[in-house]
Amino acid sequence: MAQNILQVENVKKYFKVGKKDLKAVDGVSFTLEKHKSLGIVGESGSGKSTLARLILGLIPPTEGDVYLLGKSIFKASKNEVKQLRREIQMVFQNPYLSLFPHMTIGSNIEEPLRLHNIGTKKTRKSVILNLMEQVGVPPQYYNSFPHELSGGQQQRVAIARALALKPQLIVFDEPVSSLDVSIQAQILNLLLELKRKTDLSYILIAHDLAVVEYVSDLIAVMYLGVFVEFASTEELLNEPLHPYTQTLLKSVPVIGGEIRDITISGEIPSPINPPSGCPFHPRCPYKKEICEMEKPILKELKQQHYVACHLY
Amino acid sequence: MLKYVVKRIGFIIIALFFVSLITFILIKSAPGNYVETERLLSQNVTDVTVPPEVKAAWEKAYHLDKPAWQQFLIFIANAARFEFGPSFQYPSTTIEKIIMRTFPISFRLAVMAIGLALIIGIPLGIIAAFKKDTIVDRIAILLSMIGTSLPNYVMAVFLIYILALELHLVPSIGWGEPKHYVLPVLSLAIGPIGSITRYMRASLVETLNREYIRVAWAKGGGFREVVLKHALRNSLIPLITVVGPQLAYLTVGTVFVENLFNIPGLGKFYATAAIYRDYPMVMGTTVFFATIVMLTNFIVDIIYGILDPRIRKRSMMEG
Amino acid sequence: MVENYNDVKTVNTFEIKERSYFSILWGRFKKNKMAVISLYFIIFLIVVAIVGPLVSPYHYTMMDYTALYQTPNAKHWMGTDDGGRDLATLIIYGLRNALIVGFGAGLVEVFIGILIGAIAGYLGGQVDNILMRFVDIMFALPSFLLNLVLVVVLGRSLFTILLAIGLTSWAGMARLVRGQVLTVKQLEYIEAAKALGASNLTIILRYVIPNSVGPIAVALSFNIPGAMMMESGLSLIGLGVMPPMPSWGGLIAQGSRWMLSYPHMVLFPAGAFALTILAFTFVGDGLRDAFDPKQSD
Amino acid sequence: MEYLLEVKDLKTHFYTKKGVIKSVNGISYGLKRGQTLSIVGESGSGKSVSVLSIMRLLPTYAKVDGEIIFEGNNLLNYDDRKMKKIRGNHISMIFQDPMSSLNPTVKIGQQIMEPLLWHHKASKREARQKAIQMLTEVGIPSAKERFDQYPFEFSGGMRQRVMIAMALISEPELLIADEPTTSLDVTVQAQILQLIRKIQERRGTSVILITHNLAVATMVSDYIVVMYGGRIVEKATTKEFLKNPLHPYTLGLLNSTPILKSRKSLNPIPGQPPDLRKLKDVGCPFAKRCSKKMPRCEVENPPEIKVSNTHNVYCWLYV
Repeated sequence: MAQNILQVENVKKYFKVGKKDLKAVDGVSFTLEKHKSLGIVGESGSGKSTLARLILGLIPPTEGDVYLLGKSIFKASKNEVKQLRREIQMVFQNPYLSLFPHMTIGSNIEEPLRLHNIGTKKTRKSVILNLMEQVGVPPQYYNSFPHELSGGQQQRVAIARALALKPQLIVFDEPVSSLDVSIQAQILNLLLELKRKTDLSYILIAHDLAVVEYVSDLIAVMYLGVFVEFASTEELLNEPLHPYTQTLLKSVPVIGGEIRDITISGEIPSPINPPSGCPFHPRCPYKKEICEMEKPILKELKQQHYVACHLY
Repeated sequence: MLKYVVKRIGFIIIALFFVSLITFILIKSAPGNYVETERLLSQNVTDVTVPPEVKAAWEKAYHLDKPAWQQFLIFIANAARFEFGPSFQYPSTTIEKIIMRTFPISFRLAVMAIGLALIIGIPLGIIAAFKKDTIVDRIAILLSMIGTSLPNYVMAVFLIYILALELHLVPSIGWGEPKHYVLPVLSLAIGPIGSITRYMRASLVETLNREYIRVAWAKGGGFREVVLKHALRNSLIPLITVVGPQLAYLTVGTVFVENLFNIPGLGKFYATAAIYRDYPMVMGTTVFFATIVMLTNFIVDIIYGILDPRIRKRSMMEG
Repeated sequence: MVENYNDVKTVNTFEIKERSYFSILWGRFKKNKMAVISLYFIIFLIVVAIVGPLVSPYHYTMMDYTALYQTPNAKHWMGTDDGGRDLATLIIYGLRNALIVGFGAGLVEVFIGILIGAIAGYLGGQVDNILMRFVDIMFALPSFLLNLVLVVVLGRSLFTILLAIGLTSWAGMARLVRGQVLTVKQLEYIEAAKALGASNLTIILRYVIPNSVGPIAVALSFNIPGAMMMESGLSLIGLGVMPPMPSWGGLIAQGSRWMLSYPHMVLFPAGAFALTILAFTFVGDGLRDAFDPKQSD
Repeated sequence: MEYLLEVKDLKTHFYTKKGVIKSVNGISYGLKRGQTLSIVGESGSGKSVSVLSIMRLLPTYAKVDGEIIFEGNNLLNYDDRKMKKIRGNHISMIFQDPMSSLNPTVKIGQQIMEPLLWHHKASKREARQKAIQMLTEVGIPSAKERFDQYPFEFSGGMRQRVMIAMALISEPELLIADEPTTSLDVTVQAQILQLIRKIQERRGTSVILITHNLAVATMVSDYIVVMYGGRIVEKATTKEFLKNPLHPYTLGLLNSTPILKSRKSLNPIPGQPPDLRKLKDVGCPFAKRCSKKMPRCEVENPPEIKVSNTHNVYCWLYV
């Protein structure tokens, strides 16, 4: 069996909002093998960005644990965490906000190397220029500041910064949603190329199913803090089992397609007042009595195809 | 909403308690806190020896014969009933009577200044917002910057010089007739005019750039519908959060102007009390001013909450 | 990979000049001409305050009953007052005192404000709650009230006045710093820094502070004239530094009594005061522009 | 069929301190009654500005040239008063962000009624009835109760429904939708697109849809206009567009859009979108990023090639 790079065990994250709990992530478990790419799709409010931060260990979980290369991120000592940080990196949705505004592009990419005391000032410079070439940022931008670059270029810089430590896993949180279509395609191809050339694994979080499909081996569909379906990309797209996944597939606009009748109504409920039982039941066309009472668990229905639904 | 009101009133009471305590401790630790010297000093008589029985009577009148903590409790209990007792300077009357006599003068000055500031500041801000980036706008910004940054007593000096001495439009000194209000009110108003103009301009420029304003134009609204009904409404509601504190600060800020123009308001008495170490008067007035300031801010916040549906409805849902 | 270098900006040589963050800020600040002039004016004032007393032929205690109420002339550039003292000398000493109080109180204020604000913002929770309620009380009170009481208690030396002003006006700064810490804490680039493996201390030193200097500097540049106004205000009502040590507020109060016959006695100190305060305000304005991330170059 | 709207050589230039920005630089197209036309382009292509020019909802430093023939009249000759009667009455518009398109302090119902009250001098009662009817038609349950609620009590999808109700209440001939679903989730996007189409079929309203999403455009419209750098690069009926896309930019866009379950690899356009400030007046705006660029592309404006009566492409490749 291939080695697991990441193991997520029943993580939950509740935020306090007044006196109520906002259940951003409400019990997610999965494992990711080395050199695989996982796409997590979900609408706004599904908790996918919180999950990313949990995987990175940026926020403590309310419950559960995350193991990176077999080591718990949350139980590790300070030194171990610092070592683990070299193995996992993150690229954020808004590149402009995630780059250090008071540092040049060169310094931004250099920062991880500085923080981990890798190389000397001189050797680092060639590493930085190499990284810039790898992600397609012209070397002329070395001394520019983030605000002087276009959105696409900024995102390339953010990717270069994430690559600097040669991590084994990168989490991309909506890396292309703020970019134009033509630039988006450039970044997606960059991701594919990185995967082909290195032994990088990654998790891509996005709301656009087509984007996720393009770069992922596996897809998880997230709804109100839980995975409702999890399978290989082909399996999930060709045989979606969960009613929500089915709707999602029908809703994605297709060039030259028809507007299809959407069988579900309404919008994703607030995670502060989540519905009882199955989180999807208020919008589900196949709702049964049990759906209101009991929360379905994620079951392996077919090989490597997991669904959380009372229909099965 | 009710829960919020109760919470705020609770905060005000606690805050006032602390203000009283801090003031009390400070004043107790002030040098030379002896009733006879202080009282004589404050009446400008120093070379008299006070017989022991008179001294004892004085100490009794100011509760100085009791331990400090008792004095504080007595002060608090009396202050809650708006009773501050006699002052050192004016033993024959009470502090609350002085406040009742002099505060209305200061308050009237402050209210007139704020009123004037609103009348001038709002239209000026609107004009500046509409003429954004033109010379009119720049002049308005510059003037409001000067207005907000200079203290009212410097303003007063320039106004006296120009309006009274050079142009002979109004008298520079005197008190009692309406014309004597002109210079003090103007000097007090210039700061608030500056901040209101600035606020209105910034707020309106921001509001006019909002998407819902574009929607209102797209619906076929004209100046009256879009600017007066939609934009101005949303800029004026938060304006009271600017005006409220201004009014509160101005009631205290009259101190300087009252001194300069020799106006018998509470500020003038407050300053004199401080110079002559009239401790009961300083104590009482400080707590009174603090109460006024906090109440003003409280009322402003309540009005704001009532005017803005988001706050009104949300707090109703929670409370 | 497909990449086209045609639209790379005007930079053609690979080694472009190293640019620091500071040079960019200065470049933006320079665009505001009033601010630049004001900055030079403030530097000029500081020089005058230091050198003036050394070169002036007069002293602020020197009375000359042969030269009362003189209007500006060759011997007395700004005339004399009711005691025959040289007005220019008085104003220079007033300037010195105002600057000492302004910068001194500003320093006290920044120190307390940063300390309390940073602790509240960084620790959060109950500590934050208690500290902020305290700040709320300080903020709700006009600082003038406590100031006046403090001056009565502490005495009327330059140092105690400076201290009193500093002690009573830090609430706004504390709020600002707390807000900054809170915003910066949840900014994406701070998350990014955490993800890169930066320690808490590194995060504060390398990312939080450089990006918080702006608002603090802006606030300070408005608070220094604020402290000056407070000092003068106290003098104006007779609670400032003990005479005969001059203060602008005292000079204005004294001069205003003779205004009808000798307006120069009040116009010079008031004018000097107004110009000084405006200079600080304009510098603050320039700083705000310089630190505004929306400004483009 | 006759044209409801004909845009001829429309030019919208912004005169800013840093130079002239030619956001729209000579575009022409026609929209037939009852049809939907999509304008597709990336950020900075001028697609939004082009429709704001029709509505004349642009800042004063924008200069609009050309002809906008709406029902036989050139709107560019209209003064403000006449234009006001067009907006929200004959041409309505909905915008990208439903969260900020509604005035937060005004009740939903009031905002929906406004076009009727402003244009038709309808009575409040009639307007109210119509508004509730519209709310029901756009799929808002218990419309009567919702009428008196404020925008913050509505979700994103519901607000866009409110916007549609507001735009259609005065039964306009033309609805302009500027990225109406961009900020919505996919499932909600599908619902809103469905709603727009249903209403259009029922009422026969013509629609201009501005979108960056080529797939959305091909799904809902009869006619597609592709813009780049302020100009049209290709326009065609959706059928012809899908069958025979010609312009290198159109092809690049098609090759950049991931298609679900297609397993095709993306072939993105290299480089970055153009800086409108630096774009020259002559030459094809796309030349810099074009893989089939010829020397003349940089120095001569591309000619209009008529592929058919309803398919035009602006490119030297097809001469």
